[in-house]
This record gives sequence, C-alpha cells and structure tokens, in this order.
Amino acid sequence: MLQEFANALSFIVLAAVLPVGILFVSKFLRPSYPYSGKLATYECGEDPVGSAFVMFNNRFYLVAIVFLVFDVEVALLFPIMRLFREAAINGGALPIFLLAFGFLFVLLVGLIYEWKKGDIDWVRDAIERKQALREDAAFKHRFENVKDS
Amino acid sequence: MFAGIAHNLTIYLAMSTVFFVFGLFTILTRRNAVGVFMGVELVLNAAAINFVAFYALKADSAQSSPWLDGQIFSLFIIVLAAIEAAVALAIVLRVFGAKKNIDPDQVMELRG
Amino acid sequence: MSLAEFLSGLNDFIPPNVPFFVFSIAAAVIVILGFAMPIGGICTYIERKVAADFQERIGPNRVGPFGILQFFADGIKMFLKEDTATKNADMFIYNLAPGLVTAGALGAFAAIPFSKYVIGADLDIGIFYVMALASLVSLGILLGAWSSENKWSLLGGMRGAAQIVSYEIPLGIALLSVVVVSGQMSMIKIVDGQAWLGSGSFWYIFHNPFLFLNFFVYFVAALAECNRTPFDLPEAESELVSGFNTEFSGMRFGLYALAEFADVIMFACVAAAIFLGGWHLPFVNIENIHLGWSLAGKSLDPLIQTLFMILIFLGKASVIVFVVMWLRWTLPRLRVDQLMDLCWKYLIPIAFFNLVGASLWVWIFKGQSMIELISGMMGAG
Amino acid sequence: MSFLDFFVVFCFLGGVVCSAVVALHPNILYAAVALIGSLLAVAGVYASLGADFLAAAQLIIYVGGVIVVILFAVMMSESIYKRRFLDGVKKMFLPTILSIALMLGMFKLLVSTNWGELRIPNYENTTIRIGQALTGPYALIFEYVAIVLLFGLIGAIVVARPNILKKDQDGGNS
Repeated sequence: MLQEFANALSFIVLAAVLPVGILFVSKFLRPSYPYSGKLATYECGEDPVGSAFVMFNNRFYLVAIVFLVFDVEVALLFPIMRLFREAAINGGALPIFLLAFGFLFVLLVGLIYEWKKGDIDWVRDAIERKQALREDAAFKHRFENVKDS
Repeated sequence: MFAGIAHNLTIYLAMSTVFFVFGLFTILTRRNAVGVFMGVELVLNAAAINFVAFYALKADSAQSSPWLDGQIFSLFIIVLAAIEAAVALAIVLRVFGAKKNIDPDQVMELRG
Repeated sequence: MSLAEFLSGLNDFIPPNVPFFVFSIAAAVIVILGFAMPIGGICTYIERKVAADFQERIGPNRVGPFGILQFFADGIKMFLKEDTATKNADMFIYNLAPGLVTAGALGAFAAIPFSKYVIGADLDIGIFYVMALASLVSLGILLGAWSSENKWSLLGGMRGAAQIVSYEIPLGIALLSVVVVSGQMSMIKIVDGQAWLGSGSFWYIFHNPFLFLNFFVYFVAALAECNRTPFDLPEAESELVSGFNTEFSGMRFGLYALAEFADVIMFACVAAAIFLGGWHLPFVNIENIHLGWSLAGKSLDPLIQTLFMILIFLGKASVIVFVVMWLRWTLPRLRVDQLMDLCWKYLIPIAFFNLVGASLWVWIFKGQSMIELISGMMGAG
Repeated sequence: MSFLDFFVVFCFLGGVVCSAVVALHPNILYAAVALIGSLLAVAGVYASLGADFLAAAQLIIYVGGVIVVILFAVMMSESIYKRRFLDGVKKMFLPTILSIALMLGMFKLLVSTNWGELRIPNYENTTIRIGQALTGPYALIFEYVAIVLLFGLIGAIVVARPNILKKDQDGGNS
C-alpha cells in the first residue's frame, strides 16, 4: 500500500518538475533580446493604461463560495456512497440512504434558495431586475429616484 | 541519521508546533485581513496534524477504537475550515467594499 | 498490482536490492514521458488533420510523410522560440503556474488503469485522487493569469478559474454515482466490475438509465474542465485576445497547450475506464486467449493479453477524444451566463437527480444492471 | 533512512519553509502561494500516517476550494492602483518574543516526554472505515455539519451579495 503512495507521489512530482525543468533548460537555448516594445503588456497596439488590476464584479466570488460548499459536500459523500452497494445487497441500506440524501437535500435547499434569490445569475440586469422588484416591494419611496437613473 | 523518524511522534508534533507558531505569528502581525485568515488556516492545520498523529500512536493497540477517530476529527476540521473561509472572506470583501482598506487595526469603527 | 511492482518483478534484468521508489519513478517516466506527452503531441497533429477533413482542406502535410512529424516540429519550434515576460511580471509565480497546471493534468495519469496489471498507482482512492488533481488546474490558471500582468489574461484567467471550479461539482457527482453503483473507489476494481461474460453487470454506462444520463453530464463537465469547444470561453479569441495565455509565448504557451490536451486525454481515459468498461469487451474474456508463443523459454501469453487490454482501452479512449475533436468544429461557443447557468441550473440538479436515481436503482434491484435483469427475465421466461 | 522517513522529513522541511514564508513575506500573494505549499506538505504528512482519504480530501477541499477563494479575495481586495501587494508586516517585536518563547516551550515539552512507538496503521483502506464511522457513531455530527454548511452558505451569500441599488457607496465594485 505504501508503494502505491510512492508511485502516485512520483507521478505528481515528475509532472510538476517536468515543465519547470523544460522551461529552465530551454532558457539557455532560446534567444533573448528583450526591448521595451516586446516587454510591454499586449493591448492590441495601444500603450497600456493603469495597472492590470481592475475591480471586476464579485460574481466570481459568489461562484467560488457556492463551489466551496458543494465541493465539501461531494468530498464528504464519497466514503458514505462507497458503503451503499454492500449495504443495499445484504440489507441495512436504509440508514445510509437517509443519511446521505438528508445531507444532500439540506444542501439542495441552499442551491434552491440562491437560485430564487438570483445569486447565481450571471447577467447584471437579471440580478438588478430581481433586486429592484424586491426593493420596490419593501421600500416604496427609496426606489423612485433609482428607477429613472 | 533520520532512521526510523517516521515511526515516532516527535517529527509530527514538531511540524504541528511550527505550523501553530507561524500561524499565530501571522495572525498577530499581518496587516491584511486575508493574511490574518491565512494564519488561522495554519493553526487549524496544526491541530489537524496532531489529531491524525495521536490516533496513529494508538492505531492497532487494544484500546484504540475501531472507528478512525483521529482522522474523522481532522476531516471535520477541514470541512468546517472551508465554511469558515467562505463566510470570513465574504465579510472581508464587504468591509473592503465599504472602507477601501482591510487593515484589521484601522477598520475599528464598530468598536465602542 | 501497479506498473512499478511489475517493473520490480523483472528481476533477471535488474541489479539486486534497488530501492523501490526507483521503480515508481521509472513507472512515472514511462507513463508520462512515454505515453502522455507523445500522445498529447500526436493528438495536436491529429486534431489539425481532423479539423482539416471537416473543412475539406488538407491540413499539415509538409513535415514528414503526410505531415506526421508536424507535432515534433512544433515542439522544437516552441523549445527554441524566445519566451518573453512582461516588464513587471511576477517571475516566480509566472514560472510556478505551468508547473501546477501540468501537475494537475499529467499527475492524474497515475490513476488511469491501462490494463489489469498496468496502472501507474493502484490507489484505493483512485477516483478521489483524479478529482483531487483536477482541482490543481484551476489554481495554475488563476496564478498564471494573474502573474502575467495583463488585463486580458486576468479576466480570461478569472473566467477560466470560475468555469473550471464550478464544473468540478457535476464532475464530482457523476464520479460519485459510479462509486454508488460499483461500490469501489479503486479504478482497477471498478473496471473489473464491468466484465460481462453471460453474467455480471455490463459497462456501467448501460448499468441503469440514471448512470447513462450521468455519463453525458460527466462528458459535458469534462469538456468544460479542459476549456474545450463549446466552453472554451477563457481563451475566447474574439473577446479576450487569447484569454489567460495572452502573455505566454514560446515554451510556456506550449506547456499550457500540452497540459490542456493531456487533460482531454486524461478525462477521456477516465471516462473509458469507469463508464465504458476499460479493457472489457462484451463476450470476450481476454484472460483465456492463449496463443502459445514463447520467447527465450517464457510464454508470451500474459504479455499479449496485456497488449490486447491496453489496445481495447486506448481504442475506447480515442473514440471519446475523436468526439471531443469533432465537437470542436460543430458547436458554437456559449456566452458566459449561458455557461454558468448550464452548470448551476441544469447540470447540478440533473446530476443530483441521477445520483439519487442510481442509488435507488442499486437498492431496489440489489445492484443488478438492466442487462442482468433482462437476461434474468428472458432466462426465466 | 527508508523512503517513508525521507518523505516525512521532506514534508516537514517543506512545511516549515512554506509556513515561514506565509508568516514573514511582505507580499500577500506570495503568502497565499506559500500557503498552498504548506497545505501540500500537510497532505503529505497525512498520507505518510496512513490517512489516504484525508490527504485527498485536504487536496480537494483546501487546495481546490479554500485557496481559490483566498486568491479571489486577495485579488479583489487590492485598491485599484496600488500595484504591488506590499502590506508590510507591522511592529514585530512583541509577537516575535512571544512566538519564540512558545516554540521553545513546546519543543522542550515535546522532546522530554517519551511518546512510545508509533504504529502506523498498515495503510489498509481508510475510506471504508471512515464511511462506517460517518454512518455509525458520527452520523448525528454528519447531519449537523450539513446544517452548518447550509447556514454558512446562506450567510456568506447574503453578506457577499452585491446590493446593486446602493450604487453610490460601492463605486464600480458591484
């Protein structure tokens, strides 16, 4: 069993070291004449303005959070699902079934919640429309000046 | 020189101690809230290493329980650290959105 | 029984008491340098030829007969081309990122079961190991995009990371449904469960209708995971110049292209192993093919059987790779929101439904597949 | 010096160096990359202690999830034109004293006690036993974790949700 770890580890190490090694070795074979034009960031010809960092919308961030939760769920379900077949064949599958799919259902509630709240919608106006409708219902006065802007 | 080091507990505990101390140091000195959070991650990993190492100490002897207690504990540490990451970094983002900087020392308006 | 054990078994060719990890490194070198990289290179050539046939043009035929050595020429060109980085690129992370991406893509070849005795690492957590390494790729892309200090590559990298990250969930659920049906996580045991010689459950794709649907969920998620065809948004040429690899040139770009292709091949091999029955053909039992040839006193039967198994397995994987190439020239690219909606609003609910369905099927029919039930009824009827 | 000893020592040294970089490096992004290294070292230690499922779970959840979220947060939480990430480590005198004292104390305690022989479980398949434990005595905790996950998910989303209508305060962020 320990040898299998050694095999897997040597695969990962070789796969990680190989490209960096190729890059390092090819550094000596390659010509290298860096002049300012070549080093400037590529912006279809214009000269770059401002830093590479631009404040993008945090849709990516919401996706990362929801991914984290569902990734944990999938990782936790693996050991339970592995026992399911033996339990199903020689009886006693009910507790495992209820446990696993209770876990799965609880998190499905989370998915349905954010689906309805429009958090996984990616298009800005779809989110704004949903949010505007919600705000409109709740705060009648505050909403007027936002509608026409 | 290191013969048989993998079979006694000192190296695992030394590693968890080093992780704990560096994690604590990060929490105390980082100016960026995300940096403080990385320190928390190191401290959690230190605790998880201890759980697995101490379970391995009594793995096959008589009084070890059939259920892999040590590994289950560190599995739950990993799971709950993931959730803590989601919530903590959402708060960090909100604080940054409102106050444009997330230095834990300067963002203190809530206090008193 | 992993490749390294097999190598250490040839004890009349090797000097005595060589430590074991030398064999595991040798096995890694054989599989990665012997299989993954050349096949990755050859596939770039085949893809260009296939694309040419789709568009009724000739495709590369200058280098070597029928242009076969084209990938070799590309490799040398990339090796010798200058690799420029932007002025204030973050050199350390810039060089680390391709390492992470290829570690994810090529490292997962350890779990690919080429035949019963030829597998990189016969881990007990085979499928879980493949998922673990697939998550490294998104990190590599994110860091590579960030360190190349270019707005376009940053946006492409963020999109790529968000896409790969969110498509990992349907991929994980599809693998989970296979684990429910097979009751095993080690790749070789999963493939062994798919033999059908009159009895036993046939390929898992035909095990039950839910798993059949989950195969296509897996296929779509794997396509998105490798940024292929309808999902190649991160390097959408028209919008983001060339996505996260805008600033990569020369060998660095070659590594990212190779890692992407190795990802495609790896996911095709995993699909061939867990859904299409690895080295099993329906009525043929590879074990009892005995040709009786022998070389230097040793019978060559096990070697021939292993070669047959590897050929059958690679045949199935190449069918899937061909379909991936075929899709590239037929389907248009999705918009970002369609892409994300497809994942969160369609693939994940379908995958969950199929997971519940598959486990109910296993529970009700005591783990028997459709084919067994039908043959049971026909036999009884 | 068997392969296992070499691997454990390698993971120990890699973990120490990476966590040192996480603690001391001024650039927050390098700290995040070093955190990846230390998490991989911890995964290596889990594997050498026989916990193969745990090592893979650590890779999937931590390296595949938490670090991606941390990187997104680091990239988003930088003000627009401050290009470098130098957040500078502030006054370090007192924390260094405390840390060194703590480390020496723990090492002394660690070396002095005799922990006895460590029997690494013979690397049999831990996934089955973890599955049996999760469906056995830890079943209630397993469901409780599901509820914690749900609350964490909804809480994080409500906090991180871009409230579009509050346009003035957020600037272009949401």
